[in-house]
Amino acid sequence: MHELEMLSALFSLTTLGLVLGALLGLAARHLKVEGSALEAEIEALLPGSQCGQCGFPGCGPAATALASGGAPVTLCPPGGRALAEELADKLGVTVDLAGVEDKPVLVAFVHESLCIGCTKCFKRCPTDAIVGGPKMIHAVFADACTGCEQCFEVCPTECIEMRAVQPTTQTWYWPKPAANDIDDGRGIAA
Amino acid sequence: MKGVLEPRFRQRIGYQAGLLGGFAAMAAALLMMGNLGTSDSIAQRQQEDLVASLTQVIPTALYDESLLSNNLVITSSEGSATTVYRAVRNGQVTAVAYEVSGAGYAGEIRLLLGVDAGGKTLGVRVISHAETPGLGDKIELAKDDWILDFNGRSLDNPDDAGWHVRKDGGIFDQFSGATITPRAVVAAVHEGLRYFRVHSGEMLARIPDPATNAVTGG
Amino acid sequence: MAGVYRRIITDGLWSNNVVFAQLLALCPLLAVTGTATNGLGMGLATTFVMMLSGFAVSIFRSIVTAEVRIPVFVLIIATIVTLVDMSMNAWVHDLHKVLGLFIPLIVTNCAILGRAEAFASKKPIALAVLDGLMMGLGFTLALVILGAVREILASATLFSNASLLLGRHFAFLEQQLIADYRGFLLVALPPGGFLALGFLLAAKRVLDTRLARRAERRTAPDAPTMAGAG
Amino acid sequence: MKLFRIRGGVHPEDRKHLAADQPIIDLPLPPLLHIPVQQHIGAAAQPAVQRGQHVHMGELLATSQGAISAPVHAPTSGRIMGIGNYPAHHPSGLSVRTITLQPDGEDRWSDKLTPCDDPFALEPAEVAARVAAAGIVGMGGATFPSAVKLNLRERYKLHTLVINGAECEPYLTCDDRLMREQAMEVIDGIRIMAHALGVERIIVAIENNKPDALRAMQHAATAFDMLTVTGIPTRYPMGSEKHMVQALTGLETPARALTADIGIVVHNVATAYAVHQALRFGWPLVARVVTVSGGAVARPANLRVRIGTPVSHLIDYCGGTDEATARLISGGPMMGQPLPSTRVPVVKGSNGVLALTAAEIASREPSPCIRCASCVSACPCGLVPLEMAARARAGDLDGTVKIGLMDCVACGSCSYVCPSSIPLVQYFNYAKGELAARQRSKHKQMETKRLATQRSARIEEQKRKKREAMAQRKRKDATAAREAVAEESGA
Amino acid sequence: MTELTTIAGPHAHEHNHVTRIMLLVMLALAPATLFGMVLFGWPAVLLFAVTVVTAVLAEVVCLAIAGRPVKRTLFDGSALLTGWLLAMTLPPWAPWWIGVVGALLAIVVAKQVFGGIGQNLFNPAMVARVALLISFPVEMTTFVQAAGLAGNAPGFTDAIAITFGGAAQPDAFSSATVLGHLRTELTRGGDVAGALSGHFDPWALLLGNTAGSMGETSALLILLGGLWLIYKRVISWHIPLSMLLALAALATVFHLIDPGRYAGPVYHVVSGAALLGAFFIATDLVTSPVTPRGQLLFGAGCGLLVYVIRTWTNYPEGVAFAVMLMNACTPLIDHYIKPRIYGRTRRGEPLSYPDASGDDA
Amino acid sequence: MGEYLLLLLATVLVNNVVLVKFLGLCPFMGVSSKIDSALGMGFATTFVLTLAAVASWLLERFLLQPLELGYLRILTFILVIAAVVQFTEMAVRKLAPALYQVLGIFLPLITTNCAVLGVALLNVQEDHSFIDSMLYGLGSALGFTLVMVLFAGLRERLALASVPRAFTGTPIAFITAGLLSLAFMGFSGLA
Ligand SMILES: Cc1cc2nc3c(=O)[nH]c(=O)nc-3n(C[C@H](O)[C@H](O)[C@H](O)COP(=O)(O)O)c2cc1C
Ligand SMILES: Cc1cc2nc3c(=O)[nH]c(=O)nc-3n(C[C@H](O)[C@H](O)[C@H](O)COP(=O)(O)O)c2cc1C
Ligand SMILES: Cc1cc2nc3c(=O)[nH]c(=O)nc-3n(C[C@H](O)[C@H](O)[C@H](O)COP(=O)(O)O)c2cc1C
Ligand SMILES: Cc1cc2nc3c(=O)[nH]c(=O)nc-3n(C[C@H](O)[C@H](O)[C@H](O)CO)c2cc1C
Ligand code: SF4
Ligand code: SF4
Ligand code: SF4
Ligand code: SF4
Ligand code: FES
Repeated sequence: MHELEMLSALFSLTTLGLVLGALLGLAARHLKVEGSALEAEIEALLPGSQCGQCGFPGCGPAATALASGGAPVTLCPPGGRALAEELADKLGVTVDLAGVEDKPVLVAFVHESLCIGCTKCFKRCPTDAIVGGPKMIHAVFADACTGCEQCFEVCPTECIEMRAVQPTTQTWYWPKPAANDIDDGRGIAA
Repeated sequence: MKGVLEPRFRQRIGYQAGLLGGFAAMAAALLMMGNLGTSDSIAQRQQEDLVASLTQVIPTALYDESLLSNNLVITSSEGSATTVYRAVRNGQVTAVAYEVSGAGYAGEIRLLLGVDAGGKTLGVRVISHAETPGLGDKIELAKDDWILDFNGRSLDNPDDAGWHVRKDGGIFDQFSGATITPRAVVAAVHEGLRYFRVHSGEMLARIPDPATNAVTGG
Repeated sequence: MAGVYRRIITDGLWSNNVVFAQLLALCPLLAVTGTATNGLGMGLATTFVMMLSGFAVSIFRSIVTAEVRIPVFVLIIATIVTLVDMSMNAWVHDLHKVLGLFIPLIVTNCAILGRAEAFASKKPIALAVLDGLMMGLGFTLALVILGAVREILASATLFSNASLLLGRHFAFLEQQLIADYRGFLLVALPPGGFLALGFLLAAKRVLDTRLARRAERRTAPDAPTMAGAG
Repeated sequence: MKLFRIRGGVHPEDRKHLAADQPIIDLPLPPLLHIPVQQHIGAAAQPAVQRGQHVHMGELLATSQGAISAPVHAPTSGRIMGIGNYPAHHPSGLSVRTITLQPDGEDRWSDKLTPCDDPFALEPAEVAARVAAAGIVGMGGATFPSAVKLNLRERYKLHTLVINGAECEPYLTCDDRLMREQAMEVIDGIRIMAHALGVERIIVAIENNKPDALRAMQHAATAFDMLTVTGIPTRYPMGSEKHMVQALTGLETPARALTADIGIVVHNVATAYAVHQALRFGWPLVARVVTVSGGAVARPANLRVRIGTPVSHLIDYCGGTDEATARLISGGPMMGQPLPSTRVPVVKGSNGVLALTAAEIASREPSPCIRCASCVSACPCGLVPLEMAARARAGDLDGTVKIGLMDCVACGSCSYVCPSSIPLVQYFNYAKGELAARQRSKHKQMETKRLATQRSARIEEQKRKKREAMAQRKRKDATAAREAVAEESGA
Repeated sequence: MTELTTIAGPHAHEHNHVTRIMLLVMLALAPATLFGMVLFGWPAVLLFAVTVVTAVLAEVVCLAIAGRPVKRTLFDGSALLTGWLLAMTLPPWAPWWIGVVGALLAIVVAKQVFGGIGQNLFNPAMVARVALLISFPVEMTTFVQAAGLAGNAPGFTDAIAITFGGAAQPDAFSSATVLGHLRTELTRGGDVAGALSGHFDPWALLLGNTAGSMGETSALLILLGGLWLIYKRVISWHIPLSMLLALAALATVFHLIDPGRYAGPVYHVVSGAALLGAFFIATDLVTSPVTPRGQLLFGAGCGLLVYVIRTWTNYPEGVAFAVMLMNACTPLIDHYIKPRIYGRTRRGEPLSYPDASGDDA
Repeated sequence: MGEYLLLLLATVLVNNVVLVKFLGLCPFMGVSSKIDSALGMGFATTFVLTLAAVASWLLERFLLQPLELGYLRILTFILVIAAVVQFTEMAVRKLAPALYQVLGIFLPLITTNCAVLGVALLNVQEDHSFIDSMLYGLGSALGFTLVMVLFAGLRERLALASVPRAFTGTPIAFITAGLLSLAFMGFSGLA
């Protein structure tokens, strides 16, 4: 009696295990998902200017780090708040974006009187935003400048200034209303 | 999880199956041993529990054999079966205990009713109920001794008119704000006593029944 | 290395607490916290299972493949729980009577599988066991606090029936706080469980920010650049 | 005429009585005119005059740039004092490129004007070209270059011209006065536009609270069969073109489309008047009628004002404002914009200057939304303003778009009725602006990404070339060496 | 001047504000309330006062803790109204602490932790009522016969004893509500006709001569107040109408099926809190849908649930539960039922262009 | 027929798995911040739960009871459930990657969604017939989906509300769940 019961227990559970294991193995083979598309998707979201402000050697490595959870979604200063939101959405994480203020957009500006035409900035600019040739005064094409400050750092005469982009009547828009309609109760002990 | 690092053989279906099968076998073996080691004492503990609740409605003085050794199963005409536990002293059935139930405010109230051979209530205890705490749960002995009011009652004490809560003209107290619960309990006990009157013949006649005698316990 | 242990301990008990931080194991949490005593019993049983499962999962971690990972871990946990259930039923029967209903529930306590997946399947045995212990104790803490709060509000008692669980010597734990309290039934019922937990979590948040602010204030004078890091 | 029901809308107190009985007066010239080069939607015009140059009235000051743009003309004769930045007629208080003109007081028309005796003999395209050259933009507030709309017949099958005489904003009476005083001219302009558009039907719609204008226009239109002048219910924002078209025809303009998609073009009465002047006399748009009103204005009036006249000049003419002025507004109280100062010039789109008292504004501190749904029933566009605002407030801008932000015409009905005084429209303006800014920065990001890949490709290419050159040199060296060896061995 | 530029339009506003809305609702409630106080005498007045005062105090304290502008927010009157409506739904002779605990539940748990006015998801007064009913069923189901008009109402001192002293209510007064009575009788196996004979007089219910809470007794005054609110456009007609219609329709159908077990539509509409619920509670702006179609659905849901709960569950009266359940559905209703956007189909696609040639014809 | 409907109604409304039985709370709190993900999770759970209820009934009836292997019940049930879940996970991942992203880590956690095992065990405890078991599973899952979706709607509104900081996020979510559960108490006694 006991032996029979024991054997049947052993047998039935083992069979169950074997069958289910086989099924799962089969399923795994036939329902396999190819490689991580996530990384590529994330890289597509990043600005792609390879500026390195995030502390990674460029957007590719930054994307790898993001995909593996090794970097916060708020890592990329040029991308600002909008990018952080997009990344958070993509990665399914929630972040407190209150701290991620969009910093004012800066672009490089060359003081022509000081530029000696050394072409150092020209060579460094990752987006070819600086135009000019050797021994010629250089100028920045503001629409292409990402404000990465690389030219600013290399300029031997410090003739490059990072200037905030000024709004025009075309780009100005109404500020968000002050939240005094609903005080968020932030005064509470927390 | 590890993808490329996994050795080839691991991706075989046989390996998966074997793994799960192996673990299943191991688990089964472990549990079997566990079961082997514990089943007897578990069964014993469960009987002890049963006896403990039976002794609440049947005084120890009334029996000298195990309360579990003289069970009787009465099957009603509708097919529902009632297990009657019987107290036997000197070969005589001195008291019986069985389950009765009533419809309370929030579902069934199950009670264990002990009756002596003369049809007098020895005790009533609640087995399970879902009445409102603080309102209907005064039928538990732990909350209130209202349930002790049934001790010593019988079908003649009081008479049929008396077997109601006060509000309905009977002699039993209701709880303030909750009449449905006591009404249900009173009705259930009353019904239980009538059941005893109907079946007292079977219950009190001691027919040795080896099958139910199989288990013995303290 | 000591740092690792310290980290596991603080994580388990507070900063990565199963309930307060990970929001797992909610079902047993709400289901058994009618009284502090029940919470304590459930917590201890769960802790025991968590340690054992951490141990077992860690042992087998290298041979399990992704496809059957979850079934295997679940199998391990279920075996342990069933064994615990059987032994308690056989040898500490009174305790089992109090907790009996809840023990099979341990199997599906997501925290156990969660820890098996997230920690034990990647870490050596000693760490896995310690983690199980600490996570379990953290869970117990949450259970007891919630149980106590609900019990006090609902019936003004504390640790009622503790002697059933822990033995007669612990009868002193049983307290009747207000003599003839009318009882606030809501707290004992399901809605009250949710509400009480909500308020507890809010209280924890207030506490945490207070602590952080105090820590910040303490470090601020000597390391002004670090301000805000706390 | 059978009218159709439109959804939502509000009935603000119209307060038109303040200025409605004031005939249009020509405002004397100010000492200086400031004429911004951008007074319309689209690309800014390019200055075509030099500092110090003398110009005649109607002479071109700045030429239009590209397809959607409008030129700017000298509002009077005088000398160009300079071209530089000057505070804009804009709530931001920012400055824009502005041509400053010192009138010489002679008001002499340029002799290069090209009046036309019979505009109906012109090709439709020629009419549109003249309207474009006259710098006419929509005077109903949108300031969209009118010639572009007159050219729509090329792309759409048009059947109806609707003339918007609703003037549904409270206080404003400039269109009302224009219709009452110059109905014949307006009707002429309307017919010229209809000719340019090639439509067979014209409807002039005037809100019922302007019975005199309605009568005058009906009288002027009797001679023309295709022209119907009809009164429409007084309800804000009846003047919104899509809603007006729906009220008149029952046709609903699809989202993100133009009324032209359903065969209808809408123009404002003042635009029609400007077209009349441009075609019949060759006069470009250099002046317009502006209502100066509001509880804080001493003598409300309707003034014909040269473009570029400082707002302060208008107000002074009307006796100035008293100290109760709580807000200075360009346009009507519902959709108008606050002005940063009275220094800013009147532009082509200014139809009113209002100085309102606090009591008229009736604004209170905002309080939380109580979900009273007043805004929902007021919205003529079928939106749920409370939710859009809540999402904008919580930073969920994509969410606002999903529930219809881009379908909001910013009419302000919702804010008007909100019992919690929530600045709903400002939330929408903010959200729209922020989204546009994001779009711009995304665009820029794409651009820089392209540039960056281009550059790395270039550098890669250079490197490859260098490597190849090196390899070639090496190979050459090697062959040379081998040959040398071979030669040696062979020797 | 710079400050001016930060304010976007419109620069005109309707003269309507939150305080005015709340005041109008209170005005509409006032006749029924005063009548209820006359009916039930001083204990009712005391309980009303205790509840309302606690609600307002709780609001003040919460606002202060949360660091919100106390004065401005308090004067919107919503806390007062919440306390008022809660008091209207309590047994008039309930002890003082029922009012206190209820007001605290309403203001603290159901309203302020969500962020105060406008932010709560559930109707605060109904949350409090349901929580009280579940926690203190005895106190919450002990009603008295309306007695004030009969002249044997307790005097002021007796009232103090009843409300504050925990004095037992004289049995002579205690009585079941019509709904409670029917429920008890049905549980005992009686039938509707028997249970209601002598207990159900629609006119008495309309005029208020019955046991119940203040909000249940003067159906006529409640109805008039509600109609006045609709006339003043504080509430729209959608919710009250669809709620009462749904309730009446269901009652009719089941009454026709089995008159012995199911009471008729008149009974359901005039007894209990159906009218108060339809006009004053389900219509709470904050917790009901914002579109007319959504409101119709919401009201119908309330009516349906009131009937289901009254008929088949443990509770003889279901308005509070029904309103809370529908409150829970409100976000979903608002999510799926939106007005049609101008120029778009209901599903949000732009309208398809009408065939231009068709217009020519 | 009527009694089946009643059973279904009772499991959905009266003995709601989440609000009354306290089962499946982790996914209830975890995946309920968006209506769409709540719906997805609800459907996934409905599928798994019903399947598991049926499978476990078959196991109980044809394996455990005949062989008197009651002590293997938890083990076999959980094994079957785990396999069903794993299978669902792989299928969803392959066939509906978007849904997979939304459900994230919660799909594997359906295994430990206590509701699944809980319902299977309750079926045994209550001695349900095959149809009853299936209906019980289905009803529980529908009840789960219902409250998930309601709750998700409430939370979407909470996300826009100005909740005091101490309560934002989970604390207010629990309080909301409490009030929802309070409302559901109105159904007690029904069926
Ligand atoms: C939340 C709640 C719980 C209740 N629980 C019970 C209960 O457990 N037992 C009971 O008999 N009545 C219960 N009742 C029913 C009422 O108290 C009911 O009015 C009373 O039982 C009817 O009896 P009466 O004749 O004393 O009025 C409950 C009522 C409510 C509202
Ligand atoms: C949650 C809560 C529940 C309470 N329940 C009761 C109660 O059931 N009965 C009661 O008399 N007082 C209750 N109170 C009020 C206090 O216990 C109060 O001190 C007491 O009623 C004093 O009144 P007494 O002098 O009439 O006893 C409650 C208070 C709270 C906060
Ligand atoms: C809310 C709203 C209200 C408007 N009110 C008027 C109005 O009262 N009168 C008017 O001429 N245009 C009004 N417009 C502008 C018209 O929609 C439309 O742009 C104009 O009538 C077109 O004519 P135009 O190009 O000649 O200016 C309004 C627009 C909006 C969005
Ligand atoms: C028509 C109307 C009905 C109301 N009904 C209630 C109600 O039933 N319960 C309540 O607590 N507050 C009610 N209020 C007040 C207010 O809306 C409520 O306190 C808010 O829910 C608080 O955020 C009502 C207000 C109005 C205008
Ligand atoms: S900061 Fe942003 S743009 Fe720059 S490299 Fe890093 S990810 Fe790329
Ligand atoms: S900051 Fe300098 S280097 Fe960077 S993008 Fe601009 S111009 Fe190029
Ligand atoms: S401003 Fe926009 S949302 Fe408000 S009423 Fe007008 S169209 Fe609707
Ligand atoms: S009108 Fe104002 S208070 Fe009313 S729902 Fe709209 S935003 Fe909210
Ligand atoms: S413990 Fe039940 S789902 Fe997590």
